[in-house]
Amino acid sequence: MKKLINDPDRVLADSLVGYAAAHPEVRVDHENRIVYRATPKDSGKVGLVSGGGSGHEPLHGGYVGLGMLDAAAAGEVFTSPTPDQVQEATKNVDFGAGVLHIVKNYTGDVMNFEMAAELASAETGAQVETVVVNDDVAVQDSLYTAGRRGVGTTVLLEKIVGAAAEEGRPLAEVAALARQVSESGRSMGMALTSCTVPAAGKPTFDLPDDEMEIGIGIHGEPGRRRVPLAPASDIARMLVEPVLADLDFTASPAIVMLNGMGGSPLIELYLMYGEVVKLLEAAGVTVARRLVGDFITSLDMAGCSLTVLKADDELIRLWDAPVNTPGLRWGV
Amino acid sequence: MKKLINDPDRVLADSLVGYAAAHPEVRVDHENRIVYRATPKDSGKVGLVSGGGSGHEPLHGGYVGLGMLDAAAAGEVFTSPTPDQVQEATKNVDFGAGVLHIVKNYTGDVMNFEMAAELASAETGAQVETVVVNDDVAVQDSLYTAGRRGVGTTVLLEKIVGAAAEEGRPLAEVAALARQVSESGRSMGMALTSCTVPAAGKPTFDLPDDEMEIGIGIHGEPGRRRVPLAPASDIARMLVEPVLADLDFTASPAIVMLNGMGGSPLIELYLMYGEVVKLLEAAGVTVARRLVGDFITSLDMAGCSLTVLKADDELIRLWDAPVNTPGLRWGV
Amino acid sequence: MAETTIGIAELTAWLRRFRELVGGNRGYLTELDSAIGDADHGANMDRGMAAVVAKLEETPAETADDLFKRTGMTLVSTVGGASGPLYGTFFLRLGTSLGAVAEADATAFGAALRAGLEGVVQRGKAEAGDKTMYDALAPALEAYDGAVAGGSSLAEAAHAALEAAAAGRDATVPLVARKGRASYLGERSAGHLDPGATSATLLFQALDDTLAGK
Amino acid sequence: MAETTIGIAELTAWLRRFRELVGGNRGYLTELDSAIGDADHGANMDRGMAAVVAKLEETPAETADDLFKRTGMTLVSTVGGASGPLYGTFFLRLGTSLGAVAEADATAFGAALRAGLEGVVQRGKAEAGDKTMYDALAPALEAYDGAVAGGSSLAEAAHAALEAAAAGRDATVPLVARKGRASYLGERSAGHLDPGATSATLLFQALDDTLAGK
Ligand SMILES: Nc1ncnc2c1ncn2[C@@H]1O[C@H](COP(=O)(O)OP(=O)(O)O)[C@@H](O)[C@H]1O
Ligand SMILES: Nc1ncnc2c1ncn2[C@@H]1O[C@H](COP(=O)(O)OP(=O)(O)O)[C@@H](O)[C@H]1O
Ligand SMILES: [Mg+2]
Ligand SMILES: [Mg+2]
Ligand SMILES: [Mg+2]
Ligand SMILES: [Mg+2]
Repeated sequence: MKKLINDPDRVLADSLVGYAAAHPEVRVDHENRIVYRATPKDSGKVGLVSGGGSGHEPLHGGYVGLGMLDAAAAGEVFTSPTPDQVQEATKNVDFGAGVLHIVKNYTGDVMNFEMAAELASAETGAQVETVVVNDDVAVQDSLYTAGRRGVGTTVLLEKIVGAAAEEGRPLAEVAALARQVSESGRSMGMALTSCTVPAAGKPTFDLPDDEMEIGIGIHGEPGRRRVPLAPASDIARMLVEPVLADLDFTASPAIVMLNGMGGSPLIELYLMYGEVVKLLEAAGVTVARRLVGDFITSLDMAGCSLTVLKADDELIRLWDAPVNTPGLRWGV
Repeated sequence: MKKLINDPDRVLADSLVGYAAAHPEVRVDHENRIVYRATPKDSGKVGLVSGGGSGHEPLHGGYVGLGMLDAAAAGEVFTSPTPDQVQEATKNVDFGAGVLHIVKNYTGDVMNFEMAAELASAETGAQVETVVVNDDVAVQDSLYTAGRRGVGTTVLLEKIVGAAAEEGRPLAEVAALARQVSESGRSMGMALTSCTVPAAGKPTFDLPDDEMEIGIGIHGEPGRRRVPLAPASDIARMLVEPVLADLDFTASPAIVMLNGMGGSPLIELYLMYGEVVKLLEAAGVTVARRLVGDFITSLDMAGCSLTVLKADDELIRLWDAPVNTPGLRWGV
Repeated sequence: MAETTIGIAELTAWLRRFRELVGGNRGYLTELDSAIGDADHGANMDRGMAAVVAKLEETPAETADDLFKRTGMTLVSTVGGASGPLYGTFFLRLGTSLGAVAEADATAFGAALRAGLEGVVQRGKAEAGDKTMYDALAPALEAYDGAVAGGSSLAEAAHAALEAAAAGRDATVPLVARKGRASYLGERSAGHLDPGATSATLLFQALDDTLAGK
Repeated sequence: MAETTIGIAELTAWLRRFRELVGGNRGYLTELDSAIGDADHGANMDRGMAAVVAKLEETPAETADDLFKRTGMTLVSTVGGASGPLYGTFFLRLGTSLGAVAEADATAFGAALRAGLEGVVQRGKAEAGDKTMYDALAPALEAYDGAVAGGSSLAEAAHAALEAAAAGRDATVPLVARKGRASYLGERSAGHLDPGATSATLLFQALDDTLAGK
């Protein structure tokens, strides 16, 4: 395992030290592993709390700041945070207007946030709403399973809902908007290589030099199928087609994210975006806004994911609103 | 070779297509492989032109925009652009106040920019000044060699000098500032893995699982020495010590960049930054501003580099000035 | 004659032994989780049980509810992931069910295990055949209850539980997961042991080790 | 009797043959550049010479200065890197030196090669032993001039040049680079062939192949 780390079991703690030093605009509670805005919003604003396993940077800590989250709880690598962490964060960003929990749909995340919400309500009477993001079309949805994974749409949701919360809208509206965004986004990912979980010490899966995984998530879990390595144009098709097959994106403007998994350089991500946008436009999708880069990663995995969000004028307006976080910044 | 590409010989062209689609705020001349601001500055501003081999994204195309470059010429992967490209860019951003060429110190880059400057002066009488960045302390400097490589300081220089040019300062001042910044920055890099040049099809060098290269540049050239894999805290020492040994950074505020080489994820870069900043502060360096992330990469290489710039109040002021480019954005 | 009670010392020893087994199988559990999950089950269980044992070292528990509630709360607050809330709830319910006693008979202990399993189901909604820890826990409790009903000692019942847990664990191999992270793999989840069913079997292994020779 | 001139057809054939050799050795040149450079010398030379030959296909050159100036300018504008300006300048100077002629005698051709080398030195400031293309080019011209002075034919002089170039190329192995990208490696650059000296040797290989049998 080749990583810039000290001790596999101290990766998160050490990384938060550097993160705090790198970004004076956030405050890190190292004991509870929570990232807060250095200057919290005044009362009256709905508090936005997210969090999840680490290894997806800049998600979630990188999205704390004006126009996005108020707090992010960082779990161990690929392990959702504990209820204690989420409860602590919830308590500290409850400015009297309630708190929205933004949760990616994984059994662990859902259960830990659920317990945190129960604890928070019981302890301080906090009003907590929850939105669960489940946008990964690689996973077949069904009543009898854990449902779809939450991936890229989470980033877009945190930006858009963050803007709405910043405007002072009430919890019910903010939560409803969050659900709208969650239902309007779809993602699909692929990997050229496995990631290596530090504590595991070796790649989660073996992938021959001439094969790739289609339909991976963000935890190094194997994908839906393994196929021969293919040119970017074919890979683009394998991402775009299932996304478009799942939801009609032609009737309204779309926000598109071509996301890197952590080990793929920008030159390749731009190249992939070029292939993806060609297919999207050919299919009648109007790309109104776009992001290309590493936004929700899977440690050092090489590969990428596509997220398409069905937007409307209001979502675009909220998208364009100022945001000032380590991971996304514009209009400020 | 596992990459998100179509054809190894078409990587640059294809990537520029995606880059143009991703960033409507820039304009790409695909024939000449030049990135311009979509909305050029009015006359009176010194034009800033940089460029170099591709594979270092976001450098240089990602730094075109308000407060940084006016144009960037993109060479083939790891191959400096041709004089024609640089001349074309120079011609188009000569707003009557002259043009500054920002060149990284490689034989190829220096010669091609030199020829471009000669051609531009001869053809249009353009006033061209050149700054050559040579900040890599891994390379022993000497009158009889090609001198030091230009690496990370280039990014900081393009930001700071870009702000000065944006203020409408005359060419001589802008060039003098550029030389000051160039002389005040030092860098040192390391690699955990080699990069793979697409046209070569395999890693430039082989590196066993338990070794790393210290003193690498940004072209997959082997480093100064190969040492056993070490914890981040030791790696930090191997980067910090030669930088501090080369220039005194204790008398003035410093701007620090902990840069990823393209294949190392953000969680590791933050961790490294934590280690680096500890050592810098222990050595009496006051870190006034900092950047952590992928800013000048080497394709898919895993590893990082450290750049420290001796600043002063004026450089800090220019650093803080608004910048709006795909690769760096604040204050706008 | 059948030994019918389990005391606070043995209950504590059970947890210590579980911690040892989890530590010794940390790499193995993570390897299982690599195949159909996210390669952290070993690290998660190890971190959690190490914290539990550290807590118990500070102040030994004198009653079952103190022992298991502290265990459960420690797991909930140090593990995260799916296994944190699930194992945490399991032990919390064990504590609630047993109450402030210093020892329990086979029936009370069986009822407590059942309460623990119900907690797991409440939190995780798993059913038989979903390829989760449920598939080891449920048959283990079934076997335990049967053994006790048939007049076995607690130690004998624990041994029966271990055998049933192991069989249930092994039976997860061909299953297609319907809960947890492995469910994202669909058909590709078949052919692998479930990590949680494997750690749950270690829990009964630990009980059997603790009571063996009694 | 010694053949004393080289005509435009042969000069063009020389470039075509150089293009073939560069194409055939593309991988090899890149491999050499991987060891002490940035793994692009093969791609650079191949891209450049392919463009040159394409240009010559469009409109064949009728004079030496047209031939070599177009070659030089095409290299300058398609190669980039260190080799673009260096080979580009080499050919530009060749054209200037030969002028608008359709053939050149051995002395004029030798003077043109010398002008080319001077251009390379002006641009790149390389000296003998710096471990660059200079270390193949300079001895090659030395040998060529010596052969011509000794009464050899142009073809014989070209062959002598090839042998000297190859020897100069091989002698770069132990050198510590002082110019170009390999100089960044310091002592680690020793023990490797210089890529540019290798491609420069191919240039004389191409000349020898073209004139062989004459
Ligand atoms: N809904 C559920 N009900 C019961 N057990 C579950 C459920 N979801 C997951 N598990 C168990 O949790 C185990 C995985 O635990 P762990 O790897 O620690 O958490 P995570 O999946 O969050 O990484 C699985 O092997 C499975 O046995
Ligand atoms: N200053 C110089 N003078 C002469 N030749 C040089 C000089 N610098 C480099 N070279 C030659 O150029 C070759 C490398 O060419 P190439 O790989 O195409 O360019 P780059 O180094 O820009 O990647 C070297 O092997 C060397 O022979
Ligand atoms: Mg996990
Ligand atoms: Mg090069
Ligand atoms: Mg897991
Ligand atoms: Mg080269």
